[in-house]
Amino acid sequence: MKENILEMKGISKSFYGVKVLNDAKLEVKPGEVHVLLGENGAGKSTLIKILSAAYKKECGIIKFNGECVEFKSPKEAIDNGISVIYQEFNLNPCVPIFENIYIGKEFTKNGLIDKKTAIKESKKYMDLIGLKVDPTVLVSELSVAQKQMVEIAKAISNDVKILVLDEPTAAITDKETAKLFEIINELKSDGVGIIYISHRMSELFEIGDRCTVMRDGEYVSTVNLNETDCDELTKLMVGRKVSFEKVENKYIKDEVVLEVKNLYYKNLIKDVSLKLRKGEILGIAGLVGAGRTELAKCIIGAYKTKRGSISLKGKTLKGNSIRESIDNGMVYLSEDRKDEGLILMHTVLDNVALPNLNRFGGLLLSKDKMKQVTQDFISKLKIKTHSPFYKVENLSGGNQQKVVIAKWLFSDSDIYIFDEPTRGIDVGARDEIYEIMRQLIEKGASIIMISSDLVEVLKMCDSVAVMKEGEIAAVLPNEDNLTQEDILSCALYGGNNDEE
Amino acid sequence: GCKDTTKDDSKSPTDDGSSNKQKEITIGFVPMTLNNEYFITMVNGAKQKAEELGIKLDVQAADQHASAAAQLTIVENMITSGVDGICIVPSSSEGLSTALTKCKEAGIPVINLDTKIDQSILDEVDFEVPFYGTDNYAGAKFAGAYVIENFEKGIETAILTGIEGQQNAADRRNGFFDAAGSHVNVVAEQSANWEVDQGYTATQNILSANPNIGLIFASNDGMAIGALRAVEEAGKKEDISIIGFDAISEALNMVEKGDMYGTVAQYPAEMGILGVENMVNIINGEDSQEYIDTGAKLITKENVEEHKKYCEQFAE
Amino acid sequence: MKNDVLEKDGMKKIDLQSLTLYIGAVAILIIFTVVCRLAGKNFLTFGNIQNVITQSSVIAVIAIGQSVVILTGGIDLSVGSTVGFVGILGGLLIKSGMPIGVVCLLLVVTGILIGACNGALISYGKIPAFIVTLGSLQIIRGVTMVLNSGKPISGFPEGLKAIMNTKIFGMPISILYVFILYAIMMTIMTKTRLGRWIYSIGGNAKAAKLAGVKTKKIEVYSYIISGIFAAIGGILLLSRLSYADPNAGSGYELDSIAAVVIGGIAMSGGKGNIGNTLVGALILGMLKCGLQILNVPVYFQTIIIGLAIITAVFFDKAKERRAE
Amino acid sequence: MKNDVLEKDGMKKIDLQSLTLYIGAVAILIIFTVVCRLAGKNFLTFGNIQNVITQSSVIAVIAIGQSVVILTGGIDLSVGSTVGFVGILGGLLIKSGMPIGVVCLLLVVTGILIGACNGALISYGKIPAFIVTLGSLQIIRGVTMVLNSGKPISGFPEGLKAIMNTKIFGMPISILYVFILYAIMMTIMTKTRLGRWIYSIGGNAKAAKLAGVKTKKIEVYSYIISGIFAAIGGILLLSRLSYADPNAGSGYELDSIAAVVIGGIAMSGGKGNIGNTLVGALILGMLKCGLQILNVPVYFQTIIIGLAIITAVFFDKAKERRAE
Ligand SMILES: Nc1ncnc2c1ncn2[C@@H]1O[C@H](COP(=O)(O)OP(=O)(O)OP(=O)(O)O)[C@@H](O)[C@H]1O
Ligand SMILES: Nc1ncnc2c1ncn2[C@@H]1O[C@H](COP(=O)(O)OP(=O)(O)OP(=O)(O)O)[C@@H](O)[C@H]1O
Ligand SMILES: [Mg+2]
Ligand SMILES: [Mg+2]
Repeated sequence: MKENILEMKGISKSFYGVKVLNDAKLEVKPGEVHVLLGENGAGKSTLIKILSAAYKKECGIIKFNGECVEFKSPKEAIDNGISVIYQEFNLNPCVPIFENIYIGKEFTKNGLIDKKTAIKESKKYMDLIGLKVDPTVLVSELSVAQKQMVEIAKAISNDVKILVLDEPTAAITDKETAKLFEIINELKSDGVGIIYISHRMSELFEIGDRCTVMRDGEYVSTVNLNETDCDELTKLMVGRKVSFEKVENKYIKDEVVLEVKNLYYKNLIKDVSLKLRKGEILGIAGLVGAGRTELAKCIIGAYKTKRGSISLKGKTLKGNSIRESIDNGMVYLSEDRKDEGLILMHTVLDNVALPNLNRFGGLLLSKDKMKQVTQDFISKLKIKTHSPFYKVENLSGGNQQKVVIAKWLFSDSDIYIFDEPTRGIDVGARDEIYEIMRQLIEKGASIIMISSDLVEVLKMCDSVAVMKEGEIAAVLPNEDNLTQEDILSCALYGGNNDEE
Repeated sequence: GCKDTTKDDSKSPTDDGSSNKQKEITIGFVPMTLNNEYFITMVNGAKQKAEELGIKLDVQAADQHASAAAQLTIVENMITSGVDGICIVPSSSEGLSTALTKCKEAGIPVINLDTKIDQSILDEVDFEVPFYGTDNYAGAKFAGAYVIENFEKGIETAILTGIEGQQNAADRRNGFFDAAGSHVNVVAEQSANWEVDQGYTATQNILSANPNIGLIFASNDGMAIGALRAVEEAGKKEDISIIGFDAISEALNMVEKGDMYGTVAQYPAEMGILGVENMVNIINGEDSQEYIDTGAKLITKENVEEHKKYCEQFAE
Repeated sequence: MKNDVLEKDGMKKIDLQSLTLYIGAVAILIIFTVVCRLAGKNFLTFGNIQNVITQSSVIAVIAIGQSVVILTGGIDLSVGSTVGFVGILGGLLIKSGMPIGVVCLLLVVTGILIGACNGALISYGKIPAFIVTLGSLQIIRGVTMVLNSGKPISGFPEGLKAIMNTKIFGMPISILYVFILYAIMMTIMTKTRLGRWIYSIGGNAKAAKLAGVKTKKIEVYSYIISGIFAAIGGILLLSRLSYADPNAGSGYELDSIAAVVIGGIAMSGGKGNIGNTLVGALILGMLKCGLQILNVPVYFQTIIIGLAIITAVFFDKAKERRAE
Repeated sequence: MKNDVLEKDGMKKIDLQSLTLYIGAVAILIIFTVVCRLAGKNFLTFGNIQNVITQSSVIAVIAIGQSVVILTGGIDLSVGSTVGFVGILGGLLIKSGMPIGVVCLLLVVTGILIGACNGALISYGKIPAFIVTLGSLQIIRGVTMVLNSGKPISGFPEGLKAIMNTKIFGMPISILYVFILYAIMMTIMTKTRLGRWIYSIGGNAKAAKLAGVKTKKIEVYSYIISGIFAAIGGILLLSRLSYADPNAGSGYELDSIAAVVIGGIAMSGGKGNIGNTLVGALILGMLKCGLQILNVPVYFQTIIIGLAIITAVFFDKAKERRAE
C-alpha cells in the first residue's frame, strides 16, 4: 500500500462556541479519489476549508507527504499544491475568465503581466473541461454552470498534489461531468490525491475509490467503494434507506394552468411554447447553457421578453413583472442561492418571511407568527440551524438551499418553478423535498422542475421538456421506457421524433 | 471677511472720475465669497458704480469658503476672458503671490480691497497694488477699545471665532484680544465656524460651564445671533452683552431692539465703489489713490438708526 | 446547551453589538463628568443633558433618514443642503404671511420632492447614489443662494420659535420630537413590510427582486424618507435659530453619516438598528458639548472627535476581528 | 455566433463606456467654445487649454490615488486634509532651510505614513473606510492647525514655485507631471500583479484571498498609494500658490471622488479604468473654467456643475438601463 499523501487527525472546530467538527479524520492516498460523504451540515466543507487554511483549526494535526504542516494562509496551501474548488464560487465577476483562472499566479514578462500567455493557457484548461467561451468574457456574464466550470479550470491550472472538489457537479450536466471525470482520472494517474464531495450517489461509485463518511462533525467510517453499495452508504450517512423509485402521480388533471406561447428573449430563447397542467410536474432538462434558466426567468417576468405570451389559468399576464406573477400564484426558485436566492447576511426567519410578508399580519407584522412558521420549516426540512435567528451565511451549503426551498414552499402558490432545487442537498433531505413536492401537487399545485440531475428528473417528472440552444427540442412523457440516454440524445441532437 | 458697511461721512459715491466711455471696459471683481451680506453689499456698491460709469463688471467668487487656490483659478480665468482690471478681496493676505504674478505678466492692474495683501508678497512680486479698506484686525481692535471704555475690568468674557486657520477669523480674534485682552477676563474661546447654529450650541455649552459670563464677542453677526438665542434661552439677556461683527441687517435690528450690545461696521459698499472708480481711472491712465482707509465703527444703540439708513442704499 | 448559546447568539447578536455602543456612550458620559468635575465644571446636570439632546436633535433627526438610505446600501449627501434650502424657502414663505403650519407642510412636501428626484435618478436612472446626491447637494445649495440672493432671513414671528423652544413637563420639546420620530421609524423598519423590504434591498437587491419586492419603488421611497427627515431637520433648525441662513446645514451630510455608522449600520447596507443611530448622534453631541465645556481649543477638539469616532467603531468591530 | 457576441461584449465594454465619456468631454469642449465665441470670448485657445489642465492638475493627481482606493471598494476622505497638512509641514520645513528636494521626499513619506495608518485600521482593524478616513480627515486637519497654530506660511524661495510654474516646450510643466503620473499608475494597474490584485479585491475580496492574494496587505498598499498621491497633490498646490494654508484642500475629497466616478469607476470597486479619471477631472475643470469665463454667477455655476455631474454619469449608464 502506498503512503498517505494526506492525513488529517483529531480536527476540531467551533463557530460561536458550537462544535461543528469534533475529532474529524481523513486520510488520502496518492492517486486515489477519496469521497467525503455526509449529510448537509455534517462538516465536510469546514474540514476542507481547514485543510486549505481558509479557516483556522482549533486542534488536530495535518500531515502532508508524511510531514506535519501548518499553513498560515490559503496562499501557502496553494503553494504546497493543495488546490480547492469550494462549494460556493469564489470568482471576481468584474474581470474576464482568464484573470480569474490566473489570479494570484499571474504570468509575467519583464515584471509586467503577460496577458497573452494567460489567455492561451486558460483556453487550454477551459477546453479540457469543455467550457466553450472566450477566455476574455467577463465572469458576470456566465451562468452558474459556466462559473462552476471556470472554478474547475482554475483549480486544475494549479500545480496540484491534492485536489479537492466540493460538490463540483451540483450545477452541471452529465456531459460536463463526464469531462470532469476524464480530467480526474488523468490526475489520478499522475498520483494526485483527490478529495471528492458530492450528494449525487450514482457518480460516487463511478469515480470514487474509497469513501469517508461523516456525521455531525464526527468521523464515522471509511469504506472501499467497490465493497459497498448505495443503500449501505445512505444508511451510514443518514441512518435509513432511501428509495429511488418513481412514484405514480395520481393528481394530474387535464386543466392547463400555465401556457407559454411563442416566447422570444434576445437570442437565448427562441419560439418556446409550453403547457403545464394542473397537478403536473414538468421537468426541463438540457445541457449547460441551453437556456433553461432564461426560460424560467422569462416566464416569471424577471426578463423583458420581445415576443410571446404567458397565460396563467387562462388569464394572460401583462408581463415582465415578478410581482404580478407572484400575485397570480406563480413563484420561481433561483438556481443561484448566493446571488439571487438568499439574503446571506439576514437570518433564516427573515429569508423565509420576505416573499410572504402579506401573510404575517396587516399593518404591523407579527414576529411570533414568523417565528412559528420558520420553526415549522426548520423541523420539516431538517434545516440544520441553531435557531430561526441564525444568519443564513453561517449555514452549510445544503442547508442554505433548504432555506431557499422553505421560503417558496410557504408562499402557497399554484405554480412553482424550481430551478435546480436540490442543488447541494443530501440524499436524505432530497427525499423529504420530493415528498413535499408531492404534497404540493396533491393540494392542486403544479411544478416546473429544472434539473441537471437526470436521476431526479426521471424519478419526479410526469413529462420532460428537453431544451437545446434556446428551443424546446422535445417534450418526452416520462413513461417506463424513458431513460437518461433518451434525454441526453435529445439535448445533444434535438428531438427528431414525436411532438412538435 | 465680513461686515456691513457704511461710512457716514464719505457717503457720497466718490465722484470725480466721470470717466469717458470710449471703449467698453470690463472689470473683474472678486469678493471672498458671495454667501454673506458683507460681500453682497460690497458687490452691490461696485455694481451701482459700474452702472453709473457705464462699464461692465464680472463678479466671481469661490462658492463655499474662499481659498487661495480657488482665487488663483478665478484670476486665471478672468485673465483669459480678457478683463481690463481686477478688484480683489484676498482670501488671505499672503496667498495671492502666484495670482498677482500672473496679473503682472498679463499687464492687468489690480486693486486690493478689504483685506490687505501683505507687503512682503507685493515686494516679492514687485507689483503695485492700491488698497482700499480697513482690515479686520483694526475693526476688531476698535471693538476692543470700546469694551475697555464701557465695561468694568475683569468681566468674564467669551470669544466666538470663525473657521480656524482663516485669516479673517484670526484677525478679528486677535484684534479684539490685543486691544481688550488684558482688560477683560477671557474664560472661554470657541470656534463656531461662522455659523449661526454652531454659535448657538457653543454658547449654550460655554454658559453651562461659565455661568458668570458678562460679555460675548462674536467674530461675525451670524454667531452673535446664535449666541443671543442661547443667552435668551438661559434667561440671561439682561446680564450678558453681545458684540458682533459685520453689522448685517438682522444684527442692526437687534442692536436697535437692545438685544445685542453692538456690532462692528466696516464699509464694504464704499470699498466696492472706490475699487471700481479707481480701477477705471487706472485703466484710463488717470490718477488713482494708493491707499484709502474706509474706516470702521462700532454700531450701538446710539448710532444704529443712522447706519441703517446708510445701508439701505446698497440693499439691492 | 449548544442550542442555547446559539439561540442567544442569533437573537442577541444585534444586542451584543448595541451593548458595546451603549457602554461606549456611558463611558464617554462618565469620563466627561469626572474630567469636568476635576476642572471645576459641571457636565452631568439635568440642564446640560437637555442641552446635549437639543443640540444633537437636528443631526439626530436627519440621521434617521440617512440610516434608511444607508440601509438600502445607498447614501444621501444632499441632506445638508436640503436643510439650508428648507430654511430659506420656509423663511420666505413665512415672511410672505403664510401660516406656519401650512409652511411646515409645504416644506415636508419639498423634502418629498427632493427625495423623489434623488431616488428616481438613482433607482430608475441607475446612477450611483453618491453622484446623484453629490450633484443635488450642489444644485440645491445653488438654488438656495439664488432664491434669496445669498442673504439670510430673520425677524420671524414668535410662533416659529415655539415649535422648538417650548418646554413640556419641564423638558425641551425637541426631546419629544426626537423620541417620537425615532419610535415611528423604528416601528416602520422592524414591524412593517416597507421596513423589511428596505432591509432586503440592502441585503441583496437581486434576491429581493426575485422575491417579489418592488425594489426600484422601495429605493425611491427610502430617498423620500431621507428627504422628509432632512426637511423636518431643516424646520427644527429654522425654528431653533429663528433665523434662516442659506449656508445652514453645510457639513450635516458627513455628521449624519458619522452618527449612522457609529450607531453600527454598515455602509454596505442591509444590517443595523436604526435606534442606535440616535445613540451615535448623542455620542457626537456629547463629545462636542463636553469638549466645549472644558474649553478645549478647537484644533484639539477636531483631533479628539476624529479619534473618538475611529475608536468607537474599533471596539464595535472587536468581535469581527476575533472571528477571523 | 454566440461566442462572438460575448467576445465583443466582454472586451469592448470598457471601451464603449470610455467612448461615452470622451464624447461627453468633447461635447462640453465644443459647447463652451461655441458659446464663448458667441459671447465674444475665447475658450478654445492654446493658453486656455493649458489653464484648464493646470487648474485641474491637483485634483487630477489626488484622484489617481482615490481611484485606486475606490477600485478596492474603499474610499479615502482624508486626501483633502492631507493636502493641507503636507502644505504646512512642507512650508515649515522649507522655512527651516531644508533643501526643497529633501522636503518633497519627506512629504511623500508623510503621505505614505498617513496612508499606512488609514490602511492598517481599515484592513486589519476591520473599521469601515468611510469612518477611518472621516476620522483621519478631522485628526489631520486638527494636527495641521496645531502645527503652525492655524497660521498660513508664505515667502518661499523661488525654487518652490519652479516645481509647478516652469514651462517646458512652451507648456506648463504641470501637464507633464499629470501625464507621467497617470502613465505610471495606468501601467501599474493594468500591467502588474499589484494592479490586478487591487482590482481583484474590489471585485471579490474573498475569492482573491482564497486564491492566495494577500488581500489585507494589498488593501493597505492601496491607501498608501492614495496617501502618496495626496501628498504629491499637496506639493503641487504648495508650489502653485507658493503659499501654505492650513485649510488648503478642504473639499478636495469630494472633488476627487467626483472625478473618479465621472470617469466611470464604480463606487463598489472592482471595475473601471484609471485613465478615465483624468478625463473626469478635466471635465470638472473645463466646466468650472468655461462658466467662469462666461461670467456665470457663482450660484448658477454650482447648479450647472451639479447638473453636469449627474448628466455625465446618466449617459454613462444608458447601456445598463437598456440592458434591463
Ligand atoms: N462561518 C460559519 N459560521 C458559523 N457556522 C458555520 C460556518 N460555516 C459552517 N458553519 C456550520 O458548520 C456546520 C458544518 O458546515 P459545513 O459547511 O462544513 O457542512 P457540509 O458538510 O459542507 O454541508 P453541505 O453538504 O450542506 O455543504 C453547519 O452546521 C454550519 O451551520
Ligand atoms: N447575464 C447574462 N448576460 C449575458 N449572457 C448570459 C447571462 N446569463 C446567462 N447568459 C448566457 O445565456 C446562456 C443560457 O443561460 P444558462 O446557462 O443559465 O441556461 P441553463 O439552461 O439554465 O443552463 P444552466 O445549466 O447553466 O443553468 C448561457 O450561454 C449564458 O452564457
Ligand atoms: Mg458543504
Ligand atoms: Mg440554469
